[in-house]
Amino acid sequence: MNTHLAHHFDDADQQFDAARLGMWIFLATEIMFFGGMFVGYTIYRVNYPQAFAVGSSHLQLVAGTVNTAVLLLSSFTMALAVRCSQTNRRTGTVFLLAITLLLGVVFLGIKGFEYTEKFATHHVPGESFSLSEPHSSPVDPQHVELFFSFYFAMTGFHALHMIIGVALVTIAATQAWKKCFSAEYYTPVEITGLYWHFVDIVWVFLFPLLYLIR
Amino acid sequence: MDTSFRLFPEQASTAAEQVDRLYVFLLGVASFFTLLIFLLIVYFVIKYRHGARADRSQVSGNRYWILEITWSLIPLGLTMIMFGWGADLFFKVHQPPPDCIEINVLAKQWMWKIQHADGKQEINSLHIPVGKPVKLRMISQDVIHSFFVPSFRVKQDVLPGRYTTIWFQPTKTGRYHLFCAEYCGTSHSRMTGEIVVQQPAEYAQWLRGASSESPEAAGESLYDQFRCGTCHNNPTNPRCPPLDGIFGRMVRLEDGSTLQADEAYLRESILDPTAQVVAGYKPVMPTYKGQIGEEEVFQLIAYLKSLQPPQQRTPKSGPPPFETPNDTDQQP
Amino acid sequence: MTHHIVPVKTYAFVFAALLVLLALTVAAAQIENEVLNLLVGLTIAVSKAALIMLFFMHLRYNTFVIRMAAVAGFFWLAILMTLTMSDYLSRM
Amino acid sequence: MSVAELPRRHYLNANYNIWSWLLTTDHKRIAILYMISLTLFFFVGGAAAILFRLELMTPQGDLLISETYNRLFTLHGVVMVFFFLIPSIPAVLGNFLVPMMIGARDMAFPRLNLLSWYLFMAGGILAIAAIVGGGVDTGWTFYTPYSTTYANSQVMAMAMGIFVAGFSSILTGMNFIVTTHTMRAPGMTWFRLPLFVWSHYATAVIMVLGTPVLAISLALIALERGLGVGIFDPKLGGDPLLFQHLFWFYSHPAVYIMVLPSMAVVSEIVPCFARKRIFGYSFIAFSSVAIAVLSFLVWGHHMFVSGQSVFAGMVFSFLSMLVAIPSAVKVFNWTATLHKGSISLETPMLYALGFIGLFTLGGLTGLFLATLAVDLHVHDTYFIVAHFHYIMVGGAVMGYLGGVHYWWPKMTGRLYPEWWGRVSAVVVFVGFNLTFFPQFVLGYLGMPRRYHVYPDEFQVLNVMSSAGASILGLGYLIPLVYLLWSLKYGKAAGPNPWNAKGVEWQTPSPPPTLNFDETPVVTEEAYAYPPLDESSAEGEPLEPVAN
Repeated sequence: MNTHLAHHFDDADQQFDAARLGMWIFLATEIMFFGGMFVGYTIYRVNYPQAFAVGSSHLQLVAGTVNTAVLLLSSFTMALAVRCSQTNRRTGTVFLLAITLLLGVVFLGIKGFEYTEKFATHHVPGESFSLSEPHSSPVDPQHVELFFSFYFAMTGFHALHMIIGVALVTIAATQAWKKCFSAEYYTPVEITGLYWHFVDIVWVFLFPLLYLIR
Repeated sequence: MDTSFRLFPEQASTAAEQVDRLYVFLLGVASFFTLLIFLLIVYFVIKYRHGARADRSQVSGNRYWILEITWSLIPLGLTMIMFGWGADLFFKVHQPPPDCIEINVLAKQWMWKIQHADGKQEINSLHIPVGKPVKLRMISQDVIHSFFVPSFRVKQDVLPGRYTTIWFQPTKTGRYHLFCAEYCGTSHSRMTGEIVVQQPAEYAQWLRGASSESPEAAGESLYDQFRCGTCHNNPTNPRCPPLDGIFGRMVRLEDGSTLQADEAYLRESILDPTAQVVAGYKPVMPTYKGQIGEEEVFQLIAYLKSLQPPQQRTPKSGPPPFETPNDTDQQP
Repeated sequence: MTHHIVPVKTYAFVFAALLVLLALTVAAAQIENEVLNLLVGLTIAVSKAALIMLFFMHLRYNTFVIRMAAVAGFFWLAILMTLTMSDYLSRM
Repeated sequence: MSVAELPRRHYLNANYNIWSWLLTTDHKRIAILYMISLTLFFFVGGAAAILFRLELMTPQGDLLISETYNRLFTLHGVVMVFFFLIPSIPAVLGNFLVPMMIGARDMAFPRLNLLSWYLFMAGGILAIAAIVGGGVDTGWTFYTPYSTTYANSQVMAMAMGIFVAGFSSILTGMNFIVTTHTMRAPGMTWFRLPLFVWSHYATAVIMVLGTPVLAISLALIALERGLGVGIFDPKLGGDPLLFQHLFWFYSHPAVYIMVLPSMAVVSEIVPCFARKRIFGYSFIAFSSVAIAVLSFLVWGHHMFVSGQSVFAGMVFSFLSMLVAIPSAVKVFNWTATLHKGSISLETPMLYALGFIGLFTLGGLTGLFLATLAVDLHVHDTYFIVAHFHYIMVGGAVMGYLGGVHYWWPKMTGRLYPEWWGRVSAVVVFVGFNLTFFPQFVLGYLGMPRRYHVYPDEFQVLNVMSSAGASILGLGYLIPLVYLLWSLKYGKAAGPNPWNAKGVEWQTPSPPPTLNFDETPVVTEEAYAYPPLDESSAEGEPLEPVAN
């Protein structure tokens, strides 16, 4: 009998199915959560395309691209970590989770660097917002500010999810280190993995929508 | 207006009659089904009450499906009639005829400011002639309001930042309620007024006469009295910014920030001129605080508002004092 | 327990494909046409998301119910997007 | 059996320690926790309603100043919608019954279930703090830009409270879906599920997919209000209608979060007291799912006069019409269930029949609002107020009270006093209609909602409405008193006082901590009441009460 089986489940399979289904449903709510912002973004981008292009040109494409690659790599290591726990390789699991964790921190670091730069150049919406450089096409600075509102709201909520993800990976890695998991029971790793991949997917959409506007 | 107790509102526009006809149809459908369900429940409860002798043999077979399909399709049909009829009427209410009298409506917390085409203004009342289509172009200065005349069966939200329109054709003279229907803050329920529908001759007389001095005219004489024009109307004098079309424009200030020249800004510039000085000018204007009252400030602002923007003028040199106006005439 | 174990090779292949798509999307961003630019960007994003979901998140090996849960989120988002845009795009 | 003692061990007397309640993961105890907190919120919201109904007795604003009035109706709306109606049946009855009805020992995620109660309470405390700290005057709809730029009240705290409570709703919904999928007892196939479970499943779908959109729109309000980020305020470059789209995308389906569980309750009560299998089981089941899906397609009918495009208005009007059909199907099927039954009118049945009547009228007046040209006139008037109270109070609250009475013996092991129960049901029905029917007339006459002062000619109808409200208030106090009384003095109920079908009635009342002494095996369809004899005088009788 598995020690991780809660009293109200009949067997481990039922428990695993429940956890996985629960996580997917939670991810569906997350899709809707970000979805609200995507809808707002779409409306304003349709209304003010030039202003959004101008706003986008102020983002650092290199940082964004590197960050995308970092996240994709972290998803890859996360998938491998799950696989290691499926096949009962504890050190592999811990090692790969640690790498994932590290990549997550790198992502947040780069993001933090980008935010700092935005503060320095007064591109943060609010009182101090200003758009000093001249542009080829005349755009309303307010609409560029709107782009940055969405930029900060969307990447901000994404970063928040990343921070939660980093915390979850840390917990999973610690548990793995303490030999809590086996090929029979690795639900927390699987669930954390799903969450991590989801956060990656959000970024996959944010990247072209924010950084790659022409 | 008629303030006696009644169960059905007055019909005072062409739309009212049409809307009521549809309403009565809906009322009929609703009453029929409510009564049907209610009576069936009462009948079944009595006939099949526990302990009563009744035939309780169950029917079986296909009748079950026939029933389900019937009572899905009948409501579907009825709702499609409602949709079609309602949409048709709705479409008409949004298609003003070409010969409308056009009136501007400005909503703000918590009043209706009406501006007739010839410049005549009124607050919380709207005079219109009977039998003529009227089209309102409406905008709000702050939050969302809603222009609602029950006797005309029309309603349209008034949005900040965007014009909305509504039209109606009154069929009866009289006075009718004007309500703000969208919750807009503390005195929402006091943001009411009346629509005065008059005979065309009466209306024409009202349009012509009666007005004491308009706020703009009063403002203009104040402007002359205080000799504002000595500085502001002198294009060769670089000490003061010109005021033509100042209202609603983006103003760049000394500190590099920009703001929009709204009532609050104009009022401040009259009463405390050095607080926010336009870029490129020195703080040389004297204060008028204590010399003029709020009422006069309103009049001055009304006059400033009435000044037309200058014809496309090329700035000579130095920083242009004004940026392109925003696409709305809102305060920042 | 009979959980599907995906070969490392598959994961590696998917990761490589994701990187190629990333390079593609950055390159395609040079397209000057506004609409085409958005279209290409989104198509690539959708393919990347699909790869991650199908392989990394094991959607390909999962039960019908879980696939429905995954689809539901996107389906409902499509409802929100379509009907909201039906207002904005048809305003005068 | 003596009145005082129930010697068996069950979930209530398993442990009396306070922590055994506050840290419980037992879905039944969590349901009780919810019931207590919801009752408090209900009376807070109700008190506000009584106060402003008193104010509306006279056309002048003489009892309250407008600031207070505005805060009261906002309080009433927010508390009743987010802290009573939305959690009411799902979190209390659903929590208690869904696992029991499918023969499970608990919800799939008991700890998340407890967490969702704590989130609910945290949200509730934030909301109360917002009220105590000065109140909120935006209306429960938080329309921008009033809420972001102009309102001078505790909008942030209230929005945060609702945001947090929203996650409680999401977790509850998630739990229902997973529980229904993975925890069913042997033999409990999908088409043997009680309709209660089908309805809750549909409700859960709305909770899970709608609530996050509300959360994000409130978060954006907070951003705009707190940081001056302009997303909704035209002065900052935004569009106020975007908020309305996002808000109603959740808040219209939210109406079905309130009423679908009520339909769930009615679908249990009607067959039990008609002693008959429910008519059109699969149609009622699928109509619940249809309502859940269609409810997401209709939100734009809240925006016909908002400046939304005419085209969008037509699309939303058309789609809104469609959602009427599954609702109509349900009403017809319940009525048909009565046909050739053997009907007795115990309290739950009175509430259920009241529900059917009031929901029918509420639903039909909804068609007036979906009809574009008529909505032009009645939008934002008392007609709307009357309509949604017929759905939310006449529907959801009647269903809640019916359900509480029906399962009270199961939850507490005690019977409530039947005579008083019937009195309360009649008083609530009469008081409700007197309160809200005049408001239909008021609305068509043109009285706008949220008015603190109003023209004199509307006074007669307002006085009628206020009088009804006091009767309604009394009607809600009576059950509070006798239900509390019955906890100590009520007769012991026995496992199945109604002689009802359903797995939950097969276990003792109150149920043991793990619900069933042994996992039930389901061998028959839901509502398999034995056939009534042809032309007989009696159906199978209700079991004589607890002897």
